[in-house]
Amino acid sequence: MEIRFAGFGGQGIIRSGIIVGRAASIYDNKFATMNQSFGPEARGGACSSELIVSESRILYPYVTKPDVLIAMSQEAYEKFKPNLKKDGILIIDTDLVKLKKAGKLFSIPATRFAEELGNRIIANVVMLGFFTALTKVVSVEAMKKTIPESVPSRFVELNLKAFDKGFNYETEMVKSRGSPPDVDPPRAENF
Amino acid sequence: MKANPRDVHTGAYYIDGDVAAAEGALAAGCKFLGGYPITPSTEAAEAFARRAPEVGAIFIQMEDELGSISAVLGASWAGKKALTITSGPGYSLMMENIGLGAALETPFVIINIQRGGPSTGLPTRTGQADMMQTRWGSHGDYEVIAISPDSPQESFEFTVKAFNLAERYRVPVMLMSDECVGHMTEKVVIPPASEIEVETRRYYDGPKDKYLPFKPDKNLVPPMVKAGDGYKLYITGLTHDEKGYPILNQNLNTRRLVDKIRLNADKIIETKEERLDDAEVIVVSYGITSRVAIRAIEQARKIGIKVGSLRLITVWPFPDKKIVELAKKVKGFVVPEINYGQIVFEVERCSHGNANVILVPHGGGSVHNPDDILGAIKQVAREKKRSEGIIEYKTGLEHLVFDQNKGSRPDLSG
Amino acid sequence: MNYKRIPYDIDKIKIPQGEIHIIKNRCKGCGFCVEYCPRDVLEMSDEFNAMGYHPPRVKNPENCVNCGLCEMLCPDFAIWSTLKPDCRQASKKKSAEDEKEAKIES
Amino acid sequence: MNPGTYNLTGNQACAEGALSSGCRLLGYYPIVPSIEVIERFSKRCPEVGATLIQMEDEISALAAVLGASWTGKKSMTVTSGPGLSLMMEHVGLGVMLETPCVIVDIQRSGPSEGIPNSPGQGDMMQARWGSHGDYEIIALSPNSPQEMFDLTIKAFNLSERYRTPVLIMSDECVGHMTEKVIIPEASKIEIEPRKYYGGPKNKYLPFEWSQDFVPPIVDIGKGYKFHVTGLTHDDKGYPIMNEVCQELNVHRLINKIRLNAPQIIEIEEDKIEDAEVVVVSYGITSRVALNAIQEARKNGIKVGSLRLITVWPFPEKIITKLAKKIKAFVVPEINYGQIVFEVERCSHGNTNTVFVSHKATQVYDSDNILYAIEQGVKEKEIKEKIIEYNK
Amino acid sequence: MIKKEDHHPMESLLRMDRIPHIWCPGCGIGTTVTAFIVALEKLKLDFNKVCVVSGIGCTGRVAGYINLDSFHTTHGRAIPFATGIKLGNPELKVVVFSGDGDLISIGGNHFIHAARRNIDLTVICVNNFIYAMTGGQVAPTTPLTAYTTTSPYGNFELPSNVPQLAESAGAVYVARWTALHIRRLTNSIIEALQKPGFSVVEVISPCAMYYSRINRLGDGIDMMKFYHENSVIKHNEPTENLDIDYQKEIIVGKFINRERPTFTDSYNDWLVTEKKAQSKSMI
Repeated sequence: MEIRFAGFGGQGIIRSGIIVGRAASIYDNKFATMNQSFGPEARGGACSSELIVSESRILYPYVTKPDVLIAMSQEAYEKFKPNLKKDGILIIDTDLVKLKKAGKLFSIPATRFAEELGNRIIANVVMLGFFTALTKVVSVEAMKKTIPESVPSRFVELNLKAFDKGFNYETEMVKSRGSPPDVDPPRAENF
Repeated sequence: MKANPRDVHTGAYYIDGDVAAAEGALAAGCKFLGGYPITPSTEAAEAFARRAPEVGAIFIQMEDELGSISAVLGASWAGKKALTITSGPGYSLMMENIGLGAALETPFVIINIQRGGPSTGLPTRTGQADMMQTRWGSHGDYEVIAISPDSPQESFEFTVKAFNLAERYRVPVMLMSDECVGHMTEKVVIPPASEIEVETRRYYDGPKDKYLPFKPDKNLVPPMVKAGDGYKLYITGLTHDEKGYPILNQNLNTRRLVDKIRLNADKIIETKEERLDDAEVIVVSYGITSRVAIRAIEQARKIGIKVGSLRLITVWPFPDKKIVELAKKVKGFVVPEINYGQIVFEVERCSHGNANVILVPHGGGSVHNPDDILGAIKQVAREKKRSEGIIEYKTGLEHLVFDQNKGSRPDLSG
Repeated sequence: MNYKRIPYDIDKIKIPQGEIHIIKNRCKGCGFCVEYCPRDVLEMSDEFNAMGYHPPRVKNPENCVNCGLCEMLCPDFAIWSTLKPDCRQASKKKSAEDEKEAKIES
Repeated sequence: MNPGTYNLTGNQACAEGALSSGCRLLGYYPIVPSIEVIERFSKRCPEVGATLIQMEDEISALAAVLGASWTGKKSMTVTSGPGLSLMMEHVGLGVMLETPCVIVDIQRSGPSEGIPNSPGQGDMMQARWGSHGDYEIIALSPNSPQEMFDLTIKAFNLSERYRTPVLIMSDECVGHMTEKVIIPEASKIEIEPRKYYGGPKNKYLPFEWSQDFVPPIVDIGKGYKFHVTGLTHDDKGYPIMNEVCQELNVHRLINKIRLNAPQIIEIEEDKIEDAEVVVVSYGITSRVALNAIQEARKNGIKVGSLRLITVWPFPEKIITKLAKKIKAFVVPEINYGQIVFEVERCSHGNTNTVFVSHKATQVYDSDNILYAIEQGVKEKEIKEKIIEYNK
Repeated sequence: MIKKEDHHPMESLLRMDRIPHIWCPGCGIGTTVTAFIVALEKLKLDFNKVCVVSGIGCTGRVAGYINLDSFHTTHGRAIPFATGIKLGNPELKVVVFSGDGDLISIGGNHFIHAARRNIDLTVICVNNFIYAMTGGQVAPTTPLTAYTTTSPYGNFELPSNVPQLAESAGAVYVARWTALHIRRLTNSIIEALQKPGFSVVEVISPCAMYYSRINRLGDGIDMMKFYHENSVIKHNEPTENLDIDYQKEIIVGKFINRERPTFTDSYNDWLVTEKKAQSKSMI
């Protein structure tokens, strides 16, 4: 399973990769290799983290055709969308990515939710909640164990809240639709 | 001797190669880090700085890389296991004092998280282009040891190994990691201290007035003392005799600096061999490239090419004999490197015209596409005649070069 | 001091009127311009720009006197002010007059 | 300097060569045994209007030289081993910015401080590999004061032609040796002009792709408003940090030298036609070797000499070709094995490679080389590694 | 500077194909660049004769954004590179734009010696108390007790006082402002550019990403507010009083303005006299 988190520096993109990777490798006992690519800028530059989760040892450390793309900026969406696997899952931040054509994808206003919760810096954790619920690459339990270890202690509660926010958003979405989120087959070129 | 439990954070972690290397250093009993911030090695220094008070280690951020390596030399003579961490540009600045370290036979470890070069190059992306510099970068004749890890787990283990080799041979040891391994985050299992073998410094124990700082034992390595133990040491970077006094004769000591490593090479060298028994083609690789190469090797085996892997864990001293032997048996060597040819020259040298040598070059910035390595394996397997000199495999990026040659501007967006 | 001196030529002075220009997509939302505008012309908006930041918005356009502080403080070259077209005519005329006067004096 | 015949040390001849080729800035930091170059240069400064600056260390000396070169002045620095080690970072910068300049290394014994006043050839591999990252460089090795003069001029010419730093790998012996030096008339000295850009100002690309891989250059202050950086850059000089740009950049920097190697390489062959043994040498060693070769010829051994005037790029093809015809290469060097590895590599197992290591602090006793030649001829089978004979 | 509605007035002196720049939101380097550009415009210099040299680091990237002949060199070596340029062509106005770590730490030796020689350079030192490009390590200017990633338990090393260092090494013009004192900063840069000799302008700049975050000082705007409330202008203050304590008062102003012969002047004097004395004795 190849996952790419992409956006701007400062959005917690790399941290997201580490959290999911840690959950998968330490608590779910799989192999997980996380790699990052970023420009020199601390914030605002294009930034992406690449996570590979597998049952066996990972040899090639980079993502080539991701199964899941999480795009938290327009630039990231445009740059990495063409590489998404044909039936891959695309998750975007509703406010930050504008799609020219509609298509099958999952969208969550993560940054807006984070701002509502009090700090835009936790937008990535909202996204992770949504991601966990949607893809089930990692278990909820593993994520809930990992998050407190991965953030400063004074922010643990806020981060868990953010995770739930994202997680619940997805489950509500399912409820409203009445079926699990279906991944629509090869229409990737449409958007 | 075993590691001190206080220094070892036993457990399973999800950390990157840089942090794993810092943990390895601490586990090996390193008590001094002189560093200077440089991407992509900084995470290691940060991790060390956080842990330093806990294990009674010292972290000092010096004013530049020249300062940090000088401080490391000093700390080593004060009896501490010492370390510095850097990347290409900093490594270049350290060249003068690497020579001093070799001349003074000072044990210390340099972790070089290689990035794309030359000059400032690609700070946040990978490269393997400092390999020859490690061997030849300082002026004058000397030999060092270099080992190259391919994963965060190995960053931990090999850092311990590096310290052990440094202490055993009284020589600077380089851990030649790279940005990809350094920033790659994976599970790292740190064993209990009782399972980590740590070499202690071999101190001189004879009468004080008889001590000669550069009088070797049968392994050509002199025992050491530390400053402040009453030996009234005099050591100098000038060419010196056994007492450490400057003399005008190179043969006594300088020759030994080289032989100390060359003659002990068999004991130092470590390689990892896979499927060499029936191999017609051998992929010679090191560091992250060796990991990527496995994928190509598996694919090649699937299509019936008998290919094996020789992974250089110790890059310097170079396993001359191994290559000489293998060259007689195989059709060719495939050498993928994230540079335009460095270790491949060594492979060519040692193959003595008995096998073809094909280089899979890569300018840097990312690791090889396994397909390129596979392509090179196929090319060697097909090759009928022995060619003179290194064959350069044409990678996918060639078309860009032709684009520019035609005058049209290629797409540089990557 | 509890009184202000009123300039004797107050009736001749026309307070310049400025116009703010913002390149929203260059803005990184640091808020320097909003905080330090001496005449409270700007405020942060709710919208996101292409980089995911909230750019400023002109709140009180009539207050701007074209002092240029926002332009000087902006680290991203995203905001600047110009004189309003009608003021520009006046100031041009005035500077021409000044020049004439200066010539006569010298 | 007035044309004529002079008695000069190698170092003085080097300074004269630099001035003759139009070098107008020397940035340095004093180090034995290179001082005489600076002394000579400083004396002649007022006369020719050149600038000399003693910087605070070798790092800044080369940095200043690179800066000065971009103002259109031919510039150089002079140093020895320890200083060259300090310069390594800026050698990389010089290569990356494609800045023409000359670095003179008067080699002494190493490693570290070594023996300051004795000759060495221990920096040869460092010249090629000493800076981090991938690059190629040009290095010349003179063997007499006259050549110090000639090769300094050649070095400036090569550096201008290929827009790269060029190293002169001399040594203490040649540097301090006093001999007759003939300085020809100015009109007889070939000077390579800087390849200036002539197109419209706004179209200038400092790292433009051109047929010979060498982009034209401009001076600072002429209104081109160009930017250059040590980061991986595109043809405009702007940093673009991805593997595509890196590939293009490194590919060009390397092939600029590799593909032009046949034009750059200069060697001197002597009695090669019938030779069974060839002595491969460079710098001062090549002079000493001639003695041994003469002796050996007298003893009836067919021995020839291949002298590397250009050490880097290495004349691979010439060695490979020769290796098929002869019994052994004999490589004397004042170190414990550097260029001999290259000879071994290029001979592809077709011949033996005999290394004559450095016996003492002074230059060779030619007897040692003679002994190696004699033993080399006797060897029946091809050995799997470099052979070392020591008398 | 011609102001138009559709173009930012500084665009002619910026490399617009590289904007937006890499600096984080709330960083003061962009503001300092603005001050520098306005100073250039006001001075009406021949822009072809001005060149910018910078080292490595966040501030090191300035060279890449200013549309003049510009050089991005190695870490710490901007001053010697600039020295070479100045000596190679004394007509040029050479400006070194670099950060505190670049100039005072790795380039400290060059800083001292260029000031001693009085090379005609204008040095603009953007001081943000931290190594930001590499992720927030302790810098030679980090105030006591401040946190950084390599002083995770608070900094205990005494920091450098840049104006005092510059004065004692021999600089002829030394000023310090914060990135908020934008007009005064511009005036100081103008004076520094006009002053023959080694002139230093230190700019205290917020680092919103690393310094303020690890020390929990809020965003860039919060640091600007802090400067607003805690900076005191004291012209000609003795430079030994200019130490900066953690979150205490910052003294700003123009401190040194004196005359010393520049390197180039002395060199030319020497050249003339020497040439006369020596012209006949040359062999």
